[in-house]
Amino acid sequence: MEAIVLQILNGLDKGSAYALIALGLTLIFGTLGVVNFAHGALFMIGAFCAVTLSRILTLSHTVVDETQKDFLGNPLKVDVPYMMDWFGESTGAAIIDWAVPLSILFAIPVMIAIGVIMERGLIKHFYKRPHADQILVTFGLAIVLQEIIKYYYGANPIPTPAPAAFKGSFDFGAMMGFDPNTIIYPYWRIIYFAFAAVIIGAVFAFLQFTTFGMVVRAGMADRETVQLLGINIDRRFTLMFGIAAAVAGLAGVMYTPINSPNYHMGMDFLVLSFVVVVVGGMGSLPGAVAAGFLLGILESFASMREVLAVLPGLNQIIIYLVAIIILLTRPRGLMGRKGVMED
Amino acid sequence: MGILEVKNVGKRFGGLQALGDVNLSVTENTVHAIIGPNGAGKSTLLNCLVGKLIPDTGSVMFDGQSVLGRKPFEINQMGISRVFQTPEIFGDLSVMENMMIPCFAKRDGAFTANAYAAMMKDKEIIERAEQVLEDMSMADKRHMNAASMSRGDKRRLEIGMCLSQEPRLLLLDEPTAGMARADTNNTIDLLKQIKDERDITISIIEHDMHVVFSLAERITVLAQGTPLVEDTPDNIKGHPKVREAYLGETQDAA
Amino acid sequence: MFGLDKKDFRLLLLVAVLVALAPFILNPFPEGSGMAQFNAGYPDLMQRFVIFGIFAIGFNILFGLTGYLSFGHAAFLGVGSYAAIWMMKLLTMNVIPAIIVSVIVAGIFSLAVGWISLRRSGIYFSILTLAFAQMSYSLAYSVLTPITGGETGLQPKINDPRILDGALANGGTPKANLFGLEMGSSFNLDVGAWVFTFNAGYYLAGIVMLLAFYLSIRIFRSPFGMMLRAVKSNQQRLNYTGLNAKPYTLAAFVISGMYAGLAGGLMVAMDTQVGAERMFWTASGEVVLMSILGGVGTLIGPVLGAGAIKYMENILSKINSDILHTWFAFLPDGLEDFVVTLIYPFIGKGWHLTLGLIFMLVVIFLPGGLVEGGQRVARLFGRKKKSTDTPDGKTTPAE
Amino acid sequence: MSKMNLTRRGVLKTGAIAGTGVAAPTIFTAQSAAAFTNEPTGSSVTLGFNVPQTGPYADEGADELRAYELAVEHLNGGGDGGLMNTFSSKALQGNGIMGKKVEYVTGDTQTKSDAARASARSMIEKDGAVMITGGSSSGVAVAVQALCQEAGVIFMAGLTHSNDTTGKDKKANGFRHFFNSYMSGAALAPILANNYGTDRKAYHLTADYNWGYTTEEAVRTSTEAMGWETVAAVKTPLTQTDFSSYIAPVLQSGADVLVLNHYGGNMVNSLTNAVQFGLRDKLVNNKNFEIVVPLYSRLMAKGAGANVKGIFGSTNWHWSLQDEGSKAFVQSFGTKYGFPPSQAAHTCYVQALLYADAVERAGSFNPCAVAEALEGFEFDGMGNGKTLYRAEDHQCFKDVLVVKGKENPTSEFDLLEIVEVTPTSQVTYDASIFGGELGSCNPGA
Repeated sequence: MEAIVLQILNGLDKGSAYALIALGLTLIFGTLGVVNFAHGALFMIGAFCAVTLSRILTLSHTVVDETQKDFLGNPLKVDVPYMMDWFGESTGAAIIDWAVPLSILFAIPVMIAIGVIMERGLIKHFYKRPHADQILVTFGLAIVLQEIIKYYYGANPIPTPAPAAFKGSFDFGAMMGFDPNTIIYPYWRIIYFAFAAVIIGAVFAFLQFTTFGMVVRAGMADRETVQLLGINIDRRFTLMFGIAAAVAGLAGVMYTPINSPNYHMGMDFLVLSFVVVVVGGMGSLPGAVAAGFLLGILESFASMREVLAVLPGLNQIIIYLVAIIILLTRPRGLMGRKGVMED
Repeated sequence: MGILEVKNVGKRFGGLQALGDVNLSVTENTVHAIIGPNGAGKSTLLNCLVGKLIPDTGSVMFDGQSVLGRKPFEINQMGISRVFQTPEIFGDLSVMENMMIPCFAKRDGAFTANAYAAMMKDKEIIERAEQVLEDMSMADKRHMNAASMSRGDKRRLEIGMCLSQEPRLLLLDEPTAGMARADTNNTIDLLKQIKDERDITISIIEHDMHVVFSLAERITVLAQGTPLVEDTPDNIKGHPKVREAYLGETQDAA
Repeated sequence: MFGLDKKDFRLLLLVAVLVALAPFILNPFPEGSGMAQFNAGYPDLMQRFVIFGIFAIGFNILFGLTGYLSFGHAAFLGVGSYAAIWMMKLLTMNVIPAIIVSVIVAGIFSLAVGWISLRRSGIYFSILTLAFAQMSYSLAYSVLTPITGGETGLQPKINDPRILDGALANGGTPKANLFGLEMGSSFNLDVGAWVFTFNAGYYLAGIVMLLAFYLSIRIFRSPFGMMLRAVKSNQQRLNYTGLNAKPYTLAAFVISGMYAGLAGGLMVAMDTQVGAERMFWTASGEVVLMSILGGVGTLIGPVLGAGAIKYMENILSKINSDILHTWFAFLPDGLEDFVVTLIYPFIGKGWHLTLGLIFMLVVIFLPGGLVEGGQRVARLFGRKKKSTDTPDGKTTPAE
Repeated sequence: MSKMNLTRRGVLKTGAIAGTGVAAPTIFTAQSAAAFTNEPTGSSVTLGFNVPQTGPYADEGADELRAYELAVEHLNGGGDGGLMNTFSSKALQGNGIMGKKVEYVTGDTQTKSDAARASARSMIEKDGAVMITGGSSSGVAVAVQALCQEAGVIFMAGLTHSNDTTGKDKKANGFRHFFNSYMSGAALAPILANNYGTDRKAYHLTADYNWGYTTEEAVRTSTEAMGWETVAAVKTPLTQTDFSSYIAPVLQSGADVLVLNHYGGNMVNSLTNAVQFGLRDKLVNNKNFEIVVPLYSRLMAKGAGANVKGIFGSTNWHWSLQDEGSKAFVQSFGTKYGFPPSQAAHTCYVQALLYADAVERAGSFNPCAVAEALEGFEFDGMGNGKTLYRAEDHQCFKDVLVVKGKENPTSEFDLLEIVEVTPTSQVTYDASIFGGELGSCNPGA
């Protein structure tokens, strides 16, 4: 029982990341009809917003410490962040410690700006082009973005820890009435799940309850009619692209303490997020979210050693196997609309 | 015994009874029109004939064989060709190629692995296709990209494609919908010519009464999923039930 | 000629001449000169050009004609490769059985995958093929290690059975051959400062590629090919014209799967090794990119796209900062460093960046791919007088 | 204007034709004229450095490349001579190899066997490389080694840790300086027993491919011999990024040690996740829960940040070693690049020097002569103490380092501390246990 609860938790947590990326991808599919292969790169850039901010916060000057030696036997140069100079050692350290949460504030404008620039500068020229062209141009863009990041940050993962207050784990099981020490769960993963829930909720609320959202939803259903009504849908779609980029970016920012970001993390998620979107059904936001969590949970269950003992290698293929089964039983995924990207 | 016999066909979509209890008999070599107000079930009925939908009840016999459960391409191979409301042609292909495809389908069947044959050396097919283009007075457009033609020409091409297969039954789904008056008249003339020159049965679904009364030899009026009456055009014109249910309203609209 | 019309025959002839003379064409720079870095006329790359050409030609039969975008074609290449290497391990190092079996096995596998995947269309189809390919990759890399060699892949070993071959000379290395003619054997022609290499394996692969290309022209020009284009254009009309789209698309899928298998078999014949990453999704993506980059649905486009991508991968990635410094040594020191710093991010380890930029530039400025680029150049030089008479009906530039 | 151009072009054209006319074509088959593949005939010799320049191991590849460039500099007599001063063999003079200036070409393996072979083949076929070296994974090493065997050049493996490279996939033309899974297990087990006791229950997470299998096998066998029990071993996909679903059930299993048979990105992520789940703060069976990483790479461990603190593992070499060889190498590398070298850099540098030295001693570039000079070669002063290139499988036998994540690092490079230098005798094994057949050397001609 505990094992199952644990894997459901894991699944929800993995699913949060899948759902957030898929949500943004579906927003772009649904509103703009564009296959965005650069979406994984947006996730990656979001993560590097956190890296960048923590680099900025730790901008340092060097002090020579005569008492210690470096690897060549010369006196050791110690970096002292300006933050510590300006705010004192403890406050400065605390600010640096909180780099990841602070990055949320930093990432939102940056990601929206990147999204809007991408849409206005490149994507909008591709609305009427075949999907193949969209794939090629966005894939090219993804490679370029990735290589730029690699050029400045290297290929290795960069540790970006959570604030000390959220490090470590707590006994989730004991809280829920299970035996102690059976369901231990890290704070940050719970935060990630909660954060994802808030973002997903916010996006849905935004689309559901604001006029802006209403117009966008109408545009998703029938773009031409909305344009005939004299509403400038293009501006709204541009902003939608920005929001989708921000959602992907925030997913990336919050992901950094879970796994150290590297330049190819976007590509790692790209294929997976496409599978999630398609399993959810093209053009369906709830479908994308549901599929994200479903695949996350199934993936977690497939990695249990009790399961692997019976079906070795299941963890290698579970996502794809589920995708095949769902697509064969439900032609348009979980909640897909008819006629969206079917030809 | 008609070439097409529809017996007790019913079709239900969830709570909506789209077709009640339809009986219809189309006599060979006549033009039979099916008319009715919006939502009368005309399109549903048509879709049941060509294999797109399978009726819940009843039977559809074409030339003594049941069409139910067969796929659209099989029904076409039996001799039923369909013209769509908006012209369905192969937009990326040339007019000539558009015309060749049905010729191949007629001669070689639903699938032939003729991957090594040279298409442009198939004299029989080319002559056939050129003949039909000639008949359709489209020979001068043979190299055009089909998508770049006018709507009227697309319709003409589509009808030509169907005729090239020498179908025994030609189904027309509102062939003049959305057309300008001139195009509509051209289409009527074309259909009249076809009717006069060929041994062919035509079933036509139409909104435009002008078209119906110019062409049809028999008319079935469909209302709320059931045939209201079936008769000759002259009798239909004067039929009180039809006037009440249908004609008055559309004549205003037309 | 050969059942082709004049234009197609000219194209085939052109490709044949290019293939035959590739050792000259690809080695335009004298050995030892600074530009020799850009020479591509060495056996491995020439072989790769034609092999990936075959792969892309086959992919284009599916994607270019029917519009079905398979995102898992590398799986067929991989399966073909595994079949070929097993032939070499069990039967003989002669490449003929390896190539034949690789085509057959890839055909069977693609029949199974296609039969299931073609139940859906559009992106749903793409994801199904992707899923099959990723499953193949993952399993080949892990639990199927006894069959596939997993991470370290498969190579012919000294102690493989090879029942048709005689025993190897003591401790000798098994080498792929065609009735004794080793695939690796080459013939060098020294002309002045130039060296041109004629490699047996390359010419075998080249001949196979010409056959594959010829076959693809025949398919394009056949009624079957027209039906495939009709599938892409309007499947509804096709169905109501009495044609069953399913066997046509399935046949196209299997044919292109067999092309991929052929490419996989040839890869093994030229370079006796298989690794699972040959089936990874990036490999499937690569052939998609090759087709689009060259020009989807055109005969020669995919071959050009394959060549362009493989050229960048193999030539750009080998330029290092040392070489840059030699090139620009004639500049004053400061300027030399500046120029090198400017170019450095785009070559060597930065070759991916160049690749990405070229993808974007081509698709932005040449919507029809490299083929359209060629047409534009031809128009510029050849038909200057009547440049406005043929508005291009199909391709519309962005905005 | 245009007319003038035409004439000029015409002149050039005739000139070119005249030029070709003068040089009579010489025709010969590549492989019969020379005694062996790519025999260097001019005043220089070309080596091929085939390292990952793109993909997740690009940084490791960059470090390897730095080491090679340094080695070339030293071989050609530049710099401070580095390890040539401490190397027990004094055959190298700093005048290139056998008086020929060392030149090199570089390529990108992309950590994919196909790309690595393509790159290696271009070095052999186009650039005339007489030796290929480098790489950052066993898949690549095995693939390129097989290629070099076929082509008739020497392969000096870079970073490759799987038993297979000099086990079931060994080749006469291939040589490995790096240690392997078996040695990691043999070196680690006694240290683990000393520190954590002999009554431990281990839970293995294993990368689901060849290297993972051999590493798990090695660690399992050697720890079980010490009295440990293995409660479970779960295989994880190579492409996995989030290991939570593998880590979370560990505590419920009753295990008190987690062994992460992961490398590179997998290792960084699984270790980060394991620490996140608070495994190390737990008491299980009244013992502190511990984590072990059999193969450490400092370069990659950096990605795990503070999570490596106190975690045991093994490594081929570390810059903090205090023997003369290591000190000389760190000095030389650090002065040139400003940071200490990684183990990959060390192994690659040493391989380049060992090759050059073998050529000098053999007096020939012929791969068979070089192989003969390397087989059974014993040397010292290269940073791992006395080392033997075993003739039977072309594997180096030398001391293995057991290391631990440092608690208080003084710099970003100061991540590991050496716990124990396990002597060669303890990690030596019988050459036949992994099967495979070396074959005979192939000079290519």
